[in-house]
Amino acid sequence: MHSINDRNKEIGKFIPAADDDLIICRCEEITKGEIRKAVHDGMFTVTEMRRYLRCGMGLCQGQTCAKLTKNIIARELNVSPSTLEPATSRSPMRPIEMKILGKEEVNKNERD
Amino acid sequence: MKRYDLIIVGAGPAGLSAAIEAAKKGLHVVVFDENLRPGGQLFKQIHKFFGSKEHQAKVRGFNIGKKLLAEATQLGVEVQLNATVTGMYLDKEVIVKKGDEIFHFKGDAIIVATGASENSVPFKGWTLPGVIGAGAAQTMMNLHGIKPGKKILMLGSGNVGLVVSFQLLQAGCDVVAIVDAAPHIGGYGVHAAKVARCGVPFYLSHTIQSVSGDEKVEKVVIGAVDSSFTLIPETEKTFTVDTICVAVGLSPMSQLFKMAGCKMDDNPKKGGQVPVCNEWGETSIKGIFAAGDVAGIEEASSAMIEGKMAGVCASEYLGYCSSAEQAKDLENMAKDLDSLRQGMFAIKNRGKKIETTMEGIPISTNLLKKGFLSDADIKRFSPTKKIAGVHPVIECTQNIPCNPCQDACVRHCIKIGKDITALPVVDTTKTCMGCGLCVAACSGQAIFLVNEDFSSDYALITLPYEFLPLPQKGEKGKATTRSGEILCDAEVISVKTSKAYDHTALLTMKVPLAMSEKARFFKKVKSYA
Amino acid sequence: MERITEHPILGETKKGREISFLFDGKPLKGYEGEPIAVALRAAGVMTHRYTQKRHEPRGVFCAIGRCTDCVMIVDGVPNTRTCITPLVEGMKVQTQDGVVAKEEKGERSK
Amino acid sequence: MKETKPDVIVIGGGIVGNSSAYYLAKRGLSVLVLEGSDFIGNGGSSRNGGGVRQSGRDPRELPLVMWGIQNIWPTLNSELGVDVEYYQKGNLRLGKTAQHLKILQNLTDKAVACGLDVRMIDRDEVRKINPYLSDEVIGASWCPTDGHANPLTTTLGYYKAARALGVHFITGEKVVELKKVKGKIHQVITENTTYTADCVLLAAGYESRAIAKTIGINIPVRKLKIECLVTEIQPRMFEQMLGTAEADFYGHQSKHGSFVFGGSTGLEPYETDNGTPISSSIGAPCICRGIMKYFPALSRAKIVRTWAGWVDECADKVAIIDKIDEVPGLFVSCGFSGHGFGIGPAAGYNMAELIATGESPVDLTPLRYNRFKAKI
Repeated sequence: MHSINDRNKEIGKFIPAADDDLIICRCEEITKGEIRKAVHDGMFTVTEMRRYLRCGMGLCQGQTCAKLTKNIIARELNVSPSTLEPATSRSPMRPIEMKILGKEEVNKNERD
Repeated sequence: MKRYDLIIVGAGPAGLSAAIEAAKKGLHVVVFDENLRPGGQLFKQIHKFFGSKEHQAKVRGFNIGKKLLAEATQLGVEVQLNATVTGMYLDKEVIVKKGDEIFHFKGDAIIVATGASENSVPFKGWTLPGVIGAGAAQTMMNLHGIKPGKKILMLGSGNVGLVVSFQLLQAGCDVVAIVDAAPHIGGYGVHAAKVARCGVPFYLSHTIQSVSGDEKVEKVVIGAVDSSFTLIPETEKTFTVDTICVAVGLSPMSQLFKMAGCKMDDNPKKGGQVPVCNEWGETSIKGIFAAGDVAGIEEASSAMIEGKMAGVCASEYLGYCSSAEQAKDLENMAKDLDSLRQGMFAIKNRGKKIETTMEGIPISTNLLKKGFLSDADIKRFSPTKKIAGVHPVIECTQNIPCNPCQDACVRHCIKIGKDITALPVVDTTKTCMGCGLCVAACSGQAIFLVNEDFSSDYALITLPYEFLPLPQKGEKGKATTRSGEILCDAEVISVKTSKAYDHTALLTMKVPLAMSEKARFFKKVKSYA
Repeated sequence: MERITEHPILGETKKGREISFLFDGKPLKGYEGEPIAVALRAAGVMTHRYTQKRHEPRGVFCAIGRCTDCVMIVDGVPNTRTCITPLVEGMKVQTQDGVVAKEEKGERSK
Repeated sequence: MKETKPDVIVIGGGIVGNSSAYYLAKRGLSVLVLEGSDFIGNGGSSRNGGGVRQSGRDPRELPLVMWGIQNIWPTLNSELGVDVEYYQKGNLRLGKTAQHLKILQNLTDKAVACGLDVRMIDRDEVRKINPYLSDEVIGASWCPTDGHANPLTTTLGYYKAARALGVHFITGEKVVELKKVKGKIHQVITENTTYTADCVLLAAGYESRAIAKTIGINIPVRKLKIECLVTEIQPRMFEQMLGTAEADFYGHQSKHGSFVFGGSTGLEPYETDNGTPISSSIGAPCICRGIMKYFPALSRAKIVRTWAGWVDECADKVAIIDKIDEVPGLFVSCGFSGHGFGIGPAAGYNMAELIATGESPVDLTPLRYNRFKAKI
């Protein structure tokens, strides 16, 4: 069992820090303090954090903050970042308009 | 649905090299790239590459890009630009967005060579306009011809930070400092030395405390950090800047593999999440390969070889070449790759404390802390024996895989030997004719021609010069030291340009004889409008 | 910011024809086909948008279409990545505030 | 594993497991939750359209969901100390053809018979409620007390609150077997260890079937893939939950401003996967086409994310919430068939009451596990 699987793992109380106001997820404007606090609410994984706070779920889908978030969670849990799973990747790789994604495919080369 | 033998995602060094190799074996290959221009980062890399001939050493990145693209096109590879692969699905299917349309394609094999993206580091004010990635600066300058800013502070002293700092200087920007929280410069010493001799100061064991300004960057405060990277009070320094460049490493852009269900590995040595691959780049899903930075952060030269390997393996997988042929190809490629993965900066040596060169010479700590060699270092690395007449002086003190200088000298004055990570040595039994090809060939700009017999009072120093406007013959300016400090008056004797030098001008200046071991750069005293 | 007219390694900067476009209603000049963000930077525009929650200014960050920080309203479409969208003659580019145009938001509140 | 024997072991850390655990703990029982995956809320709880609906449901589960909407949802934010983003602004089930209206009428009639405030509305009225609809829409069923919420913060909110009450959660703890001792449930065997309790609640979504099988109980559920997508933030447009007569798509605009839509291609049962629910290449494009037929104004909205998930589809598409007579001490709450989120909190509360007192506020008889009979 992973050390972080036991959700009763003792991590102490949330202690406010001077840089809690620092933006981590630039798209959704989620701060370091919010992430740290959420760890104390039980969000021990990147996946749960993303679902709980929406960090890394904005327009860029975590291109910039994924690693940063993971490191903050790991530090709060006092484990190595590699203990935590990396963020999941989902299509589309870049934002894509509904009318483009939904276009019925007409592949002219179908019979080539 | 249209089906190709091989779909390659990414037209950078790895992707194009893979395409060339596969097309040579007769595969029908398509390469998709989301950018308007092919070449990946190559087209932003304007410095000369390291390595040896097989690795395209001393060729500038963007020219390598042009060569690869021409070769791929000639072999019938379909390179589709402005074509974003938005997803990779089961059965090796991809969705590609081109303009206002999407297309579904399948490949019998897929090579993903999507490269890397820049890491960032949060600090107070990091979201202000004017804080940009170093890659962003490179894109603005070298692709779009615009200065990212006027006064710039670089955060990060790895090769990207160093190379981009030099490029910023070349573009006419002012780099006020290079800052790194680490106690040592992370990139090649020769890259640091190029920047240092232009007068850019290094602040190691420092980090950005805050960036501030009204709506945009106006000021940055840095401070010293202790060994646990905590700011030390009352060490603040303030700079007036309009731009902060962040160069704190790269992460593989491996999302497509994860989407397709490949087994992943989170590996800090490789820069982050990478697909689990065999040594030739094949992932846990048969027929899906990874090549280049997406499989682990290295550099463009190794990415090209990894691309070739994946191209050969895809060919064999699809029956376009025999396994014997594959084995032979891979053996040669592996040899080339191995020669690049040597030296002080090799992945296998990351995190190791290196105290001497492979020749047994204690390394320069000044270079690691300040970006330039001290006088004592110079004495240690080059023999004190006086050489008559014009001769090369080589200030290359770290074992990195690179040997163009050896090939450049037609008189065989410079020796490296078979192991290309060895330090070059000047063979005093051979006579230098002062052609300067070695000066232009050195990717690290670490070779100078010195003539201490020019006259009884003066010496001539020939140095690589890649700035505009070029000084004129007869122009009087100042010679500076390795750290960019003004040393003495200097007069330009000649400025040679030649196709063989590939945009590296050879500037020869006259300095007082006593300064011949110290004068390493020429500074204009007034600018010419 | 200044454009680089001649570069020691890359030579003369090649550009498309000069065209004009609208930035928040004001005419600006740029070169056809270059990213919108480049034309804006050349004209000294650093702020592309204000964020939804904190209303803080943002501009170009990655310059290669990944970070989505430089998004603006282009010809009426919000969240357009200006660092990779080529400039077209007569294009209407607006500073984004949250997900709407700042100029229009301003008008509404009047 | 050193573990004092809890009063109840809950298998499954989704909305049903977490809410059950929370209400059990509130009643003073000690609870251990075992989640098979590494993440809390990893199944359908995190992969759904966020509907908190009564309309369109089978009459057998209507009383339970109606009870939840009256008794739980309105105060859930303060109960859990998390914004569950609950909007009770109604549900529109849209129709474009006469055939659609017939389907809607039928559903409406059944719900009215159960006492639900739902009615058919015409072209004009539907546009008054939602002005963004395409001309093709000719009518809808309208239930003003329906709504939507954020499934992620709700599920994790129950987790947070339960944890604060002392519920012990262990993730990555896959249950492989249940065992009776002396005629009663006693052991929960995982890949790693054996836990013991005299009361076990099986709330493991589609995994429930395999687990129940180990103790000789057949729960007729199977997993079925659904796909969803999320758009970038859009200016605020409307607050209702949306669905269609043909179930082409469903979804809502979240508090955050993004739209969340789900839908199906019709080919899901025949698709392969690679061990995790993976988006197909045709899913999101299909959902987009569905949405644009009803909401042309969204055609320029950008999709930022797509995902897929498995729902636990029961043989008659209605949940099983019951005490298992053959295995004293074993309770089951699963088979929510893709509409378990809105009803989840009520299911949790009622199950907690059933376990703690032997009785539940809502009569769960229609949801018994032994209701499945051969057709002839």
